[in-house]
Order: sequence, then C-alpha cells, then structure tokens
Amino acid sequence: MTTFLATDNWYDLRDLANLSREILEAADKILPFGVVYVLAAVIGFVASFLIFVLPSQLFVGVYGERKLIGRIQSRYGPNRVGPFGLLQPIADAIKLMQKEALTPTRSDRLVMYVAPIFFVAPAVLLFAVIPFGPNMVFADIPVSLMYFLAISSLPVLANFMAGWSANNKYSLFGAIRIVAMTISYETPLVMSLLGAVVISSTLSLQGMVLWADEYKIWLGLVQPLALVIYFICVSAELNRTPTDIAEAESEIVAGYLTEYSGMKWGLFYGMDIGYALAASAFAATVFLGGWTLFGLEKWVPPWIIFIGKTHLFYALFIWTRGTLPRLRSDQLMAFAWKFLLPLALFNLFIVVTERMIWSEEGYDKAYIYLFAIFNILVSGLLVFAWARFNGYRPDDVPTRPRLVKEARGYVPLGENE
Amino acid sequence: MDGFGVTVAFWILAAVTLVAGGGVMVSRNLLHAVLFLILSFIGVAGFFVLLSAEFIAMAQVIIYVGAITVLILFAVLLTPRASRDNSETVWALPGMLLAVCLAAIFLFVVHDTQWKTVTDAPLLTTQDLGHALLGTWVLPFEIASVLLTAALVGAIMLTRSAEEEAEDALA
Amino acid sequence: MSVGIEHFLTVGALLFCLGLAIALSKRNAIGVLMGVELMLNAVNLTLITFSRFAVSERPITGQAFAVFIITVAAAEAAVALALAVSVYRNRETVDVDQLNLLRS
Amino acid sequence: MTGVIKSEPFVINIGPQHPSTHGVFRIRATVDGEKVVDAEMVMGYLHRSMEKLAEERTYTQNIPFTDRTDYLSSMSNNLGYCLAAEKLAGIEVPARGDAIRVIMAELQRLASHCMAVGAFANDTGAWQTPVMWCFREREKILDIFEVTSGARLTCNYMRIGGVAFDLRPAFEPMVRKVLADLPPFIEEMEQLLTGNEIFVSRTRGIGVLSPELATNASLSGPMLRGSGIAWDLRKADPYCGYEQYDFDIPIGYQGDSYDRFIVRLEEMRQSVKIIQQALDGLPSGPFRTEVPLALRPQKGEAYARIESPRGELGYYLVSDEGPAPYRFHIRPPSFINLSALKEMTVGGTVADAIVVLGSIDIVVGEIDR
Amino acid sequence: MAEARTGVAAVTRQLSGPEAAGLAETAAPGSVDRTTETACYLKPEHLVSALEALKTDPDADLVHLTNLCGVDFWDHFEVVYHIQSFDKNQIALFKVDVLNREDPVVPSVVPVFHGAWMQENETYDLFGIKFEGHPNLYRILLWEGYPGWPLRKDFLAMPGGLQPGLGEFAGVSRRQEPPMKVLE
Repeated sequence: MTTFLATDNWYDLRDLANLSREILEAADKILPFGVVYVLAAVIGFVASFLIFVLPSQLFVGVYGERKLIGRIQSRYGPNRVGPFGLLQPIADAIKLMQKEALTPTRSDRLVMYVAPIFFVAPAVLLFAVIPFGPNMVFADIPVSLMYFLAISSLPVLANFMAGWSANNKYSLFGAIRIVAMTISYETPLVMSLLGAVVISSTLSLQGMVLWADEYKIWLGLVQPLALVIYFICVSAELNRTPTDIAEAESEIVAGYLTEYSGMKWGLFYGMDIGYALAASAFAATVFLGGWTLFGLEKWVPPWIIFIGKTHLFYALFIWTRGTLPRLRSDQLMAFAWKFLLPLALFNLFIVVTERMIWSEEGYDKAYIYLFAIFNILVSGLLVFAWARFNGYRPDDVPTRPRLVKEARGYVPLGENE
Repeated sequence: MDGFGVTVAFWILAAVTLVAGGGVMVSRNLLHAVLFLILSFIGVAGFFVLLSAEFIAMAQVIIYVGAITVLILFAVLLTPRASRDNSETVWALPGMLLAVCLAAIFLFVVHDTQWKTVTDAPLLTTQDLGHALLGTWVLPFEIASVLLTAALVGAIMLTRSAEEEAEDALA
Repeated sequence: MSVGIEHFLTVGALLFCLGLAIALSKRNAIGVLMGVELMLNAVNLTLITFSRFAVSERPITGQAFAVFIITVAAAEAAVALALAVSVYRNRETVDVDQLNLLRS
Repeated sequence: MTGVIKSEPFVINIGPQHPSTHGVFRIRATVDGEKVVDAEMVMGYLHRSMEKLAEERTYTQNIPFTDRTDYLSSMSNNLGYCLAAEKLAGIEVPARGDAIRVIMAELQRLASHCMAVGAFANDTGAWQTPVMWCFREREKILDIFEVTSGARLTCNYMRIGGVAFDLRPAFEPMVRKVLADLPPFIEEMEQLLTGNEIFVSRTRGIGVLSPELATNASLSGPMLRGSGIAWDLRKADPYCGYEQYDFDIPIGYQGDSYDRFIVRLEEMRQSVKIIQQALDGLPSGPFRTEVPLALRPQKGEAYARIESPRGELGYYLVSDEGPAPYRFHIRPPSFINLSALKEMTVGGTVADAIVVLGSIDIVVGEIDR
Repeated sequence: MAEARTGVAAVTRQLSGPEAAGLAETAAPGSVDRTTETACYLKPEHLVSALEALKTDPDADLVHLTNLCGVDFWDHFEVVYHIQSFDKNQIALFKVDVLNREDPVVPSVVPVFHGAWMQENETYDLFGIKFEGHPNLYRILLWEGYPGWPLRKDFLAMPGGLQPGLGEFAGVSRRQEPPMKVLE
C-alpha cells in the first residue's frame, strides 16, 4: 500500500504507522523478546487515545453532543467549565468518580459488577480492525467485517446482565427490551451489510476502502438503501434516541441502567458513546470510503480524513437524537421485521443481480456508476412503495382540529361547521 | 504449533473454556450458568482463531454468543415460574459416570494414536470455504438452509398461544 | 514448548464429556439444552482441529462441516427453546423429570 | 390443552419519582409483559389541605392560595376564585378590569399550553427539544406577567372586584411582540410534531375516549373537546365579557391523545386571536371596584367556573357572613380529568400509559391541593 | 346548526331550586325532599334513581356531573351536586342532607356518573362521608389511618372552647357560637 504515500520515512506523519514501525524496530534490537509486543500495544493505545479517543469521545461525544443538542434546543449548552465549556466532560468524569457506586441490597452483586467490564471490553476490541490509514490498522484480518459484527453482538449481553442483576422491574424491562430489539435488528443489519460485501467482494474493511479508492465511488452511493438500513439498525442497537426503548427515560426511567450510579454508570455512558463512535467509524469505512477522499489523502493525513468522516457520521446520531420522538417497542419490532428486513432482502437481490451482470461485463468501471444511479432511484422507489404497501397513508392524518362556533355538546364526525 | 505466544494462548483458552464449562455444571443459578456458557463459547471461538479458522470463529461468536445464548436467556425469562436453581435429576450420578468413562476412552484414543499431522497450517481463506460450501457441499448447504427454514416455521408454530391460533382461525 | 493436535483434541474431548454430563444430569430442560450446545461446540472444535492438522487433500472440509454443525445447532436451539416455552405454557414447568405425561 | 398460562402479571410503580409523572404522582400499574392490565392512581403526596386553610383566611387573603393550586396557570385560578367571590358578594367588575382579566387569562392559557404541548412531546420521547422550544415562548409570556404583577409563576394579580394594578406602559408592546411571535411558532411546532410520522404513530389511537365516557366521567377542557364535544365555558357560559370576542372551539375527531394535542395547539391560535381583540378594544376607566378589605358576603353559596387551560375550574364558596369563607371548594380540572385514566391506559402498553398521562396534562399541585 | 338546536341558550341557564325540583319530580316522582331558592334537596334513598332519571330525561338532560363536594354545617352534612347539560346548556344544583353525623352515609352516584369516583373518594377522605355502593372507597389524598376528617369543622377543635376558624377583627363582635357542641 505504499503507492499511496510518497515516503516510508518516520517523519512522514501522513501515516503514523511509519513512526510506530520505526520505534518498534529500534526497540526490538535492544529489548528482550516479547517486550516489544507490549510496547506495540502501549504505543497503539497511546496513539489511538491521543488522536482518536480523547478528541472523539470527550470532545465530540460528550461536549459536541451537548453543544449541538443545545443549539438544536435553542440554548447554550455547556459554557462554564474552561474556555467555551470545553472542560465540561472532564468535570463530568470527576463528578462521576466522586459519586457513590450504589448496589441494591437484593441485587446479584457479582453480575452487577461484571456487567460494566463486559460492556467496556468489546468497545475497545472493536477499534482493532478499523483502518485509520493505509497501514494504520491494528489487526488487518481478512474477515474484519465479520469480526466487527461478532464483537458488536457482545455488549447486548452486558446490557442484559446489568438489567437482570439489578433486581429492579424497570431494569428488567430494559433488559428484555434490548435483547428483543437486538435480535430483531441484527438480521436487517447483516442483510444490508451483505449487499456491500457482495458488491465489493471482500470481507476486509481495508479491502473495502481500497475498493472505494479503486473505483472512485463510495459504497454508500452504490448501496444507498444499505446505508440507510445500517444507520437505522445501528441506532436501534446502540439505543440512540428515536429507538432508545431500552433506556427510554420517559417510560422506564433509565432502563437497564436504573440502579447504576457513579463510575459504573459512567462506564456504560462513556462506552455507549464509544460504540456509537465505532459504528460511525465502521460506516465511514464501509460506506463512505474510509480514509480516502478522491486523491486528497496523498496530501492530507488519511487518518484526519477518516476521523472527520467518523465525526460527521456521528453528527447524524446527535441530530436524530435532538429531533425525533421515540417509537414504542412493538412498533420498533414491527419496523424491523415488516419494513427493514424485506427492504434489505430486496436490496440484496438487486445487488446480486448487478454483481452477476457486472462480472459478465468484465468488471467494467463504468457499470458501477450506472449501478449507483440505478440503485439510488430504485431505493427511493422501493422505500415509498413498501411503505405504501404496509399501509402508510400520511394524508389521512388531520393536522388541524375541527372548528365550531358555538358550544353545543357532541358534534358527530362529518357534521362540521 | 510452536511459539511462546501460541502456547500461552492455548493454555489460557483451555482453562477458560473448561472452567466455564464446569461453571455451567456447578452453578446454582440458571442465569449464571448461561453466563458461564457464553464464556465457554468465547473460549472455543478463541481456539478457532488459534487454529487459523477466523471465519468459523467469527461465525461462532455471532451465532452462538449473539444468537443462541440470547435465545436461551429469552427462554429463561419466558418461563418465570419454573425452577431457576439448575439442579440435577436422579440420573446425575450415572450420567457423570458415563461421561467420565467416555472421557477416559477419548483421552486414551487421543494419546495412543500416532497422528499424522502437518506442521504448517494449510492456507485456508474464506474464499476457499465459500467455494467448498457452494461447490462440493452445495447439496448439504441447501438442505441446511431448508432445515433452518423448517426450524423457523416450527419454532413459530410451537410458541403460538391459543389466543393467536383462535384469531387465525377466525380470520 | 509447543502445542499439538493432542492438546486440542483433549480439550475437545473434555468439553464434549462435560456437555454430556450436563445434558444427562440437569433437571431443567434449558440446562439440558446448554449441555447439548457444549457438546456441539466440542465437536466443532475437533473438526477444526483436524482441518488444521490432518494431512489431507482438501482440509477446508472440516471448516465446511463446522458451518453445517453451527447451522444445525442454531436450528436445534430454536426448536428446543420453542418446545421448552410451549411446554411451560401448558405444564408450568420445564423440569424434564416432571414431563411424564406418557407414563401416568 | 389445559389452558394457556400467560406470563405472570406484576405490579410496577410508575412514580412517585418518575421522569414522566409531572410531579409526585404515581400510577400503580399491573402489567403483563408490556401490557397494562390494571392501573391505580396514588396521589396526595403534595396535599396541603388548601380548602381547610382557606376557611381561616379572609376572602382577599385566599387569593395567593389559589396561585399555588395549579401553579402553571395561576392567573386562571385567581380569576376563578375572584369570580366566585364576586358572585357571592354581588360585586360588579368595571369593563377595563374584565378586559385585563381576559388578556391575562388567555396569556396564561398560552403559557400553560406551551408547557402542556412541550411536556407531551417529551413524554412521547422527543428528547427535550420540543419542551425547550416551548419554554422559550413561555418565557416571553412570563416576562409579561413579571412586568404586570411582579411575579412570574404565582402572580396573585387578580383581586375581588378587578385586578391589583393597572397595566404598565411596557405591557402593550410586549404583548404585541408575543402575539407577533407566537403564530409562526405554533406553525413550526405543528410542522415539527404533526409532520413527524413517529409522533403520529405514537399518539394516534392511543387512549381513545368515547364522547359518552368523556361526558360520564365528568371530564372537561381539551379532554372533552378532543372527544368531539363542543363545550367551552367561554362560549357556553361567558364570563368577563368573552361573548364580545370572536373565536372558535376546536374539537377533535376520535378522542385520542393526538386529538387532544392538536386541540391544544389550535386553542393557542384562538387565544392569540382573543388577546388581539381584547388588546385592540381595551377600554379605559377604572380597573377595579373598591371592595372592603374585610369582605363579608351575605349568607349563601356561589359556584363560579371558568375555562382554565386544563378544563372547567370551579370554585364553590359558602358564606356564613363571616370574614372568611365558610366552605371553600375547588373543582380541580386535572384531578377530575384523571377519573378516565384507567379506562384509557388499560389494554395499552406502559409506553402508551405515559403518553396518555401526558395528554391529560396534569398539574399535581392542583390534584393534591 | 343554530337553527337545528334552537333550544341552546347563549348563556348557561342556572336552574333555580323549584325549577330543578320540577324536573326531578317529573323524572322521578317522590324524590324531592325540599327546595330552597337555589338548590333542590333530594331524598338520599331516591338520589341514584333520580339522577339516573334526570340524566336520561330529554327535558333535563343533566349528563355531566360537574362538581360534587361536601359541606359541614356542624349538625349535619350536605353533599352538593352540580350537574349540567351540554345540549340544553343548563346547570342544576342538587343537595342531599346527611343528618347522622356519627356515621354519615350517602348512596354513591358512581353507577350513574363515572366522574363521581374521584370526587366521592375525596369527599370521603376529607369529610368521612361514606358513599354506599362506591366500588373502591379509600382515602385518596391522605393515607389510610389518618386520624380524623380534616374538613369537618370540629377537626382540631380544642377542648375548652377554642374553635377553628378565623379570629375576629378589632371592634367586631365575636363570631357566633356553633349551633352544637361536638367535642367536649
């Protein structure tokens, strides 16, 4: 992958992997066997913490979210701690650490303690396969897409453990809801990603980025329906607001987190943002071309492009959170099974057909643009047709009440003044 | 398979898998047993990675951990008044005896056989697996998909309540 | 220090026997199912081990069989749990030694 | 088959400390899974025995108490009580006083409905955004109250025989500004929520009240109108000269939560219309009749009622010629509107119960008094 | 619309006591106890049937139980019912005397008006008037076991003649003594 970069020199910060490799090679000569693995892990951790986690989780996930939602809600958002309130997330973290971590008397103490740990671990593991740059990927395994899906199916168990162990009815509600919802939404999610896999014929995330670079088109444009379905499904699995029935504040207080406090709650809260960032990074990689930007990555460090895309996608989560009301749990289930899954299947069918045509034409580049235009049109059509088929009639809903001049008791429907 | 890392990984995974499996056996709480089962599944997935079968490992995590255990949890929650103590029947002792005998036979076979092994791992990609599944084994593959569909329909039919059946009969 | 095929096969065998013991001894039908799942896992592990170590023309066959076993396990789990829930609805228990409708 | 054994119904306490009970109100719901099979109201956490306290205060001293019943519409509560006392003592209010009362009551309705609409949207899960938007508009109205009466929430502005002070010079421009700002805001709010498919699907067909049940359960206000009953005391039994103003009664279609919501939105538009007319025709002259401080009405009883934002707010006063009311009874609209809560929630899910509760628009201070 | 319903008055007609009594007599003969200028007193034993008849009677059409409350007159209680009609736009005031102060019992009107559920519970809670036939009579605002009935005039009355109520202004004669001593 050196074709992307002019040099392999350590000072070429367009790919931080160069610097890391130089350090490791130098260290390998002087340090005893095995320590270099630890060093690699430390360097990777520190680097990712400095360039990604700190800016993203604290200043986009917490501060940016609160600020942006504040603007949506016509208020200021945090502006007291530090310049422009930038230190607010840190102040929040300090406050959380000082709080008492309560455990209800009749709870299952062990499970309640283990649940946050079980929740945090997959969030860290998820970033291992995300390519930040041409060489900046910790584990470039050939099935990294599968890896991502597999790891992201783990936190639901932690959520369940949290909800079940607290011995609280609201928590149990939240636990059952999140388990049911994850089962429902995993299916259309995988189906939609299958479309991307079929068209790019790779299971590797790095491979998908390279595919996007080779054909100079984002998979999100070839697979618009898959992108939309992915976004909806992932926001459902991550409990973002239009679909946050598992911790629906106005219904079941805080769902599975009702009995958590202090830093145990803080771990859940922070890692919720972590998962959302991971999902955004995944979407940026698969659907938005990853670290490539049509040649710009040769001059701008690719990891900056990638992080920018991730944050842009994350802004979508914030936007929906600030705007949309919440669906009821049965509506959410029905939406997954009756709407998203058939659409994902239709999409898969179309993609497979396209792929067959494409392979017979010898993988001509022009075809992919044709497919993109076709898919965008057909996706819109499909969504409206299927909504219509499912009985969606927006015009039947009156937005204004009837108006009557005089008080006169019951006015039957149809008798209007 | 040589190498310090591989060896350490093997022993850690073996310990996790077997101890978690034992946890399923001895745990006095059904929910705890399920959690141990998850740990055991993850350990087996680790073995698959160690045996350079990444695809199977990921499938293991997605299907076993992500789907089957969740189903089991659901089943536990849907049977609220059944006993949750994960106790044994009267067949516990004979069953364990049988298991121990079987284990002895297996271990004898494993250690007594002269296995002809390759030293280097064969280069198996996901593509190969795809070709195998849709080439050589296409008939079993299709049968498996039919089986899955049948299981899906069967499970739905089994869990329908009488009310729903009555509603369908009316419709 | 190295690990070979025997090590993996031993783990697989032990896991299988553990699953067998659980499946034979547990009172709760869901517990029995967990034992069966463990056994299937052990079989999978053995298959993958052979696929990795055995001298073969097509070592991928082991992995292909593992895929089939995972499929069958998923189907089996779905049906068995549906059975358990269905039995619970009618008998209000999922204990296997209580299910003696044919005997009495 | 020995019959199907469903999952075990269990009791879940929605409240008293719950984000969506709008105060310390509690529903003891028996649920089967997510489905509510029984709902029981538990209230009284905020009971201050206002009716007893009022028997120990003079008629004028009681006015601040009425602020504290329905603290989201104190002007309306002042008005209702003053009307009852005036009816009991036979006091006429000058025309300017009536007009000021109408303006204040309608401004209060706007402020209260802002709160109701925002909180209702919040109950459906719109995370704080509608409620913040509504608060922005409500603040402007509260500013007017502050300029006029010196207080924002518990205004204590009405007096028996009129109002406490005359309007300030800053009053009219402020009201004009609010009147100019509000219609676009209501339009925006309507587009934001009624144009939202999720909101519509959460509220349509939820908590349906038939007109028969609405009548029989003594409901009033938007609850009654949402069920298609055209009944507004401002039209049916005009007080304070409401008969001079031109406005319409909005009524709903099928009596669900959505209808109650759009009825409230439309009432805000009508209120803007009323304030416009009242402000244009604001008469000059005295704003209050002089009333003795120690008012001693003749023996008798009086029941006066107004259309408060939540429904029919009645005050029943009995006098024994003493300086304090012999009996002081409030007919609290949101207390009585709750009597149909069980009928509306049972059969729905827990999430629906929250939406239904939000559509009733309760104020716990008024329920518990 | 207005032509179709000529009977609708522009202002709510407050029925006087005799008018209300006339309606009640035609709807349910023998149910009226006595009338005053504003109110019509119904006999407790005929209360439910009279209100039921008034609700269905097309002339009365009193369908909406607006207000229900109790009043303590030291020697007896009164339960007050304000009932209104939407179609006729009229409101009537009915009352029931509760003479037995030790064990006040009134028939419940919940079978007729569902809305009486809350208000009767409240009246029971604060006055201790039992509503016979109420499906679930409990202390709705106070807690079970609260000592006494707060809105009764003798609640918190001290032995020795201290009565609850407003103290007098200077120069005004003391309030008249209550008609009967309830507490010693």
